[in-house]
Amino acid sequence: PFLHIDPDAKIKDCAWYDRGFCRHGPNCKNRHVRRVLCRNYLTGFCLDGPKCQYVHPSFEIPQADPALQAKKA
Amino acid sequence: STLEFDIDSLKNEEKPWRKPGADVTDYFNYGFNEDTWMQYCEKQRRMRLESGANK
Amino acid sequence: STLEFDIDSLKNEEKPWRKPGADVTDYFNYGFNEDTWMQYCEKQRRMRLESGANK
Ligand SMILES: [Zn+2]
Ligand SMILES: [Zn+2]
Repeated sequence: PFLHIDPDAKIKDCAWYDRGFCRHGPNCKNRHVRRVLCRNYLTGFCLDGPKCQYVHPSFEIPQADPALQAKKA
Repeated sequence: STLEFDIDSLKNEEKPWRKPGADVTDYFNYGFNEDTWMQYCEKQRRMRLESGANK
Repeated sequence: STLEFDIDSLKNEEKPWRKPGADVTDYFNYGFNEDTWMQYCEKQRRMRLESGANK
């Protein structure tokens, strides 16, 4: 029997899009998931932290590949 | 609003970002921490009072 | 630094979301468009100065 591997499982959420903008748009090799920004976090502070139902996006420039970065370090 | 929310009114055990392993950036945006955020809110309050917005 | 990547540095022909038929949400998350995204980046710059995070 085949070991069935979901091709989608290899696709990661796009860190740039999660940040807010990805110049590759529909041609991006990573997944663009539409999300809702937390208004409180946009102001500066949200008490719900990681439990918030809305997104607290990072503004850091995404690392190319965390695994690769870890090897370099 | 978030700016009027008084972090000082929370007990320490209600400040989850202080817990071990917590990531302060999950709670505070723009590189703020508890102290700098409270200073910022205070400054905003003062500016609003001075401009008469809180009449 | 965190803030180096700037949409302003793109030429107009490098802004495919402006083309007819393009879906702006393919490029911008959180309901942003080009203008509101640039305002958000500006706010990040301003607030990070305010917080002292980017010293
Ligand atoms: Zn992308
Ligand atoms: Zn939130």
